[in-house]
Amino acid sequence: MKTEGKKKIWSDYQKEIADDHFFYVRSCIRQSFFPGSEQFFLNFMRNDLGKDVYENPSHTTCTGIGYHGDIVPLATIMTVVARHFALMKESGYKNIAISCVTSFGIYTEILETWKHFPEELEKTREYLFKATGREFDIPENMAHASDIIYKFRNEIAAKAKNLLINKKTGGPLNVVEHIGCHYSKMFPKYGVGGAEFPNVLGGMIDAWGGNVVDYPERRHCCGFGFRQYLVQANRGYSLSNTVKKFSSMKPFKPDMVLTNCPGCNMFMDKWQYTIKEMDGTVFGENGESIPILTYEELAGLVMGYNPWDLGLQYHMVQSEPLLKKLGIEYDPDNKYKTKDGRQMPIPQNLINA
Amino acid sequence: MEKFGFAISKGRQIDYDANDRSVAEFIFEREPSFRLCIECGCCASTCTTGNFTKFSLREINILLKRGENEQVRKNINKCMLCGKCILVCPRGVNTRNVIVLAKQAFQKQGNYAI
Amino acid sequence: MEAAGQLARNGCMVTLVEKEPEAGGHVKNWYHLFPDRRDSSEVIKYLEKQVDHNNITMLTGTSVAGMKKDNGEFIVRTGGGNEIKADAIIVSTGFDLFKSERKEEYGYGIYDNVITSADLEEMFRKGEIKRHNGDTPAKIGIVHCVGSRDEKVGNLYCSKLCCITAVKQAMEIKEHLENANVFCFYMDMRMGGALYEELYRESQEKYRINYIRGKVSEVSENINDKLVVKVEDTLAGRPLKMELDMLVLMAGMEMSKGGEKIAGLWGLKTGENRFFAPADHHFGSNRSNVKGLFYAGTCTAPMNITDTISHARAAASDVMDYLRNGNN
Amino acid sequence: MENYYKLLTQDIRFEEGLNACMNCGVCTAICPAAEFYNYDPRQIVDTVQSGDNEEIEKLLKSETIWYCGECMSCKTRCPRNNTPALIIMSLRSLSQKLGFFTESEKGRQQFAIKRTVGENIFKYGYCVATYAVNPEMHREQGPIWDYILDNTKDVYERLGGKIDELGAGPLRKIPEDAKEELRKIFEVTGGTEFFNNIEKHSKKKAAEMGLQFSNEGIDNEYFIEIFTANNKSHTC
Repeated sequence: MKTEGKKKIWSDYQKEIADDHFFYVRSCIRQSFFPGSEQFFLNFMRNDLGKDVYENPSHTTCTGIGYHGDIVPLATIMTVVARHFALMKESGYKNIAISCVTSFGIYTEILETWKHFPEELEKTREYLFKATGREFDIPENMAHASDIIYKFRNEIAAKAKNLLINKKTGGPLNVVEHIGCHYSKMFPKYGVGGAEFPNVLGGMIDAWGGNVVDYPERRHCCGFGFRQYLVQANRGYSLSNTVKKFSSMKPFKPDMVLTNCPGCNMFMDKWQYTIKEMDGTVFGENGESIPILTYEELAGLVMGYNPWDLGLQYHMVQSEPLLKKLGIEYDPDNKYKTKDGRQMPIPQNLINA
Repeated sequence: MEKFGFAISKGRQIDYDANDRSVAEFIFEREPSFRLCIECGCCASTCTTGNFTKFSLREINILLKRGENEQVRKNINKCMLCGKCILVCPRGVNTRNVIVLAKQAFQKQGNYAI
Repeated sequence: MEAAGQLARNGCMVTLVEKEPEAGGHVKNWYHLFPDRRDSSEVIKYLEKQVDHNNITMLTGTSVAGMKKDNGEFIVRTGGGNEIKADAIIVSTGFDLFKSERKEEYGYGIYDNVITSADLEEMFRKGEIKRHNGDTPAKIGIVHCVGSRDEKVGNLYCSKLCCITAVKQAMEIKEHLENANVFCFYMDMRMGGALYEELYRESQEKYRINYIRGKVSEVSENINDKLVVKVEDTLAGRPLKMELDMLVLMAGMEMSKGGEKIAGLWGLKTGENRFFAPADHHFGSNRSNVKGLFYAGTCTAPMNITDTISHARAAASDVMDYLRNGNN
Repeated sequence: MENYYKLLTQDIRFEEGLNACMNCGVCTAICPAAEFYNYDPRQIVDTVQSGDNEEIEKLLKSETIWYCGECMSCKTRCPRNNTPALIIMSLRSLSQKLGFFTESEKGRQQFAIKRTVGENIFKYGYCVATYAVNPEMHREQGPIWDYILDNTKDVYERLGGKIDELGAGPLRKIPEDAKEELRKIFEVTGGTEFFNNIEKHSKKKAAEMGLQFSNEGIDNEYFIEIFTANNKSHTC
């Protein structure tokens, strides 16, 4: 494989990412299941880099899961997103930072729709004004939160306490990156590196010393499929696609999977439990499952944050095997402690525990 | 498997490398004209069986070549061997013989067409 | 070259400006030609004979820059600053091969064993078809329509030659590697030339080439260093996956960069397909929007050698009619 | 009989999604649904493109339009710049508007999505949130979700969460006035009407199927039936 070919593609898809003053919109799934990730992002941006990132408490879901579950009409979601743009305008921000890949996809689809059908933009303005009395501007710069971490990946590398190196062997860790379909498959130009060889996560892995694994089903969906997961009767679709993906990456012996999208992170984490329960299959080495980390969690580890403050203990697949490879010293007793140090119950039947 | 209310499914992708193409090879050897099919569908459109059931001779041809034998085995007996398909084939494929040979191949495998 | 020969033999003084060190275009990079598998050097020899005439001045390694028309006379400035005066001009800037890297999902320039039709010709010429690691490939795929019939890369048109090139190359592969399995992935088999359909039939009958109707969606590499292609076998109505040792991309034809430059500098009209737009598609395919300036060959649309030579002769005929009778 | 093709063209996603298909199959080749359902997006696009009203009506009442997972992978590759998934989305919208969705097992599931994700939006201001979903309906998520729910306050507090509190922070309580604005947006843009239409047709279907139906919540026979029913005709 020739990396020069990939570099050429990456140079064709250089998106502009703002440097400061972000209006941050959260993700339903990320804040529910990986709240430590969103908090890392905010802490890192504000405290480590001294950037201004503002969260307006009045922002809501973008209704994206409802839209892709086909119960929320396009006009409705456009107006909900327009409301976020209005909050942004009212708070004096022009750059939006989005925590969720489904949302990010929605935002890109809406901006492109308004470009192709300007009358839809006018209709949305009317709807929003009628419903809320608010007015909005289109953001000057739109980034997924991972784009911003990508932008500052070298700053993180400079401050790294732990590089993605196997402390025992001295070799780089094998990292599978999973981008999430809605990041750039619809509009390659909105993604760092485009749609076929996206570099948003690969660039981080590279900068932090790891080895990016390219495997046949790299571009395949995690299996979410919205209604195919939301309704129990359909979950065979979701699960089967995850099996396909993991079976394809297994021979490459990945040490971990790095995700862009909170939904993908959830499914790739949880489905490993389900598959193990169903037929005993595991996809890691030594009978272990593969830890699935968000980019914030990985950045946090690289910067030497306490893994338990990042929330790694609340995944189904526990990350101790990865922490050991990285040579990260962690305190097992601190794992299930409250903020003020009280011992919590120990969850049972987690994977790799 | 159904503990969760759903199961892992096998998938319907044709896994070309995993498939067994011995039936097709058996036919190729004995009826070389089978190679000449261009999948135009003339045979299927004139086929009496195809007009009344879901049987498609064109599809049978392709499935044999891909080694998707199970699907062929389950459908091939719908053919009444009338031979009308031979008359319309623009490439002169002896389509009737393809069916006859496929049945023979299944028989040889001890895996009769049903 | 053909047009130059025709004009010279009819008494015209011809200056042939070629930016490459040798004239002959892409033909010289090809090994064997379809449909009769003639050695391409024979065509080159023929063309060289056409331009071997006292009335022809060959300026190879020379590019053209500006052009102006003064009192019915063209003055063409070369890249070196010289001026060439002419009563009529034939533009025959040819085509460029589509850069296959642009179809990112096929991984040309990334996966070592993804090559183009031009790379394969090079292998034929060397008499050796090898994978990147030196192994002999046993399973080879050929992808039709790479850079043609594809809005993603801005080319809506069919390049006309790739289907027949695929058939020809598939057969040649089998001649080199008797035991290889060859698969052509096509959308439509466009066999619209003399003896093309016959060659297609022969490839099935004698060479046992496999044809799968579906556009390849993506290519990747697995742990065993094999390429994995995903395609829908549209005639079975099911997705299909296959491992291959080598994949050959049938690169299409595009308006040449040189042609684009001249179009801009000289104010020549181009079509939606970016090739030069002829004055009339039915009876003026050699005429341009400039009086006295004519087109020959693939600078107006993809065409094969036979059609290119005919088109060149037609251009010569139009030039004669223009010079003698003032018709344009 | 209405002209369904014409109705489809009123959806801008349809306008955007369908140019002209040449049946190359590039979409089906990488479609996650085409592999695990009896599904071929190419054939659906071809049927719609034909404009055959009867065939389109069949589609609107079919199982097949409900198989797509809306991953949008088809958009990246189509050489004619079509987006089969957008065509599917417009078919699904129309099927619901016309009440055809209850004709198929998979279509009926829209009611379940409305009663879960749809209700969550109004109730909590989130599509999903750990506490908004009953983990009993998601046993495949494993024991960690139960654990998080059992220890909600402690878990979120350590990770900076603002569970059930107003003000910025993960899983914060969304203020009432913001949720009220959401409801108004749904009202003004046809979202509420769309919800009500799903309810209306589902209620009718429940009666037809002889299943108990309630106007709220998920604790009724009809919900449980459509949430779990699988007649096994969807895969091969």
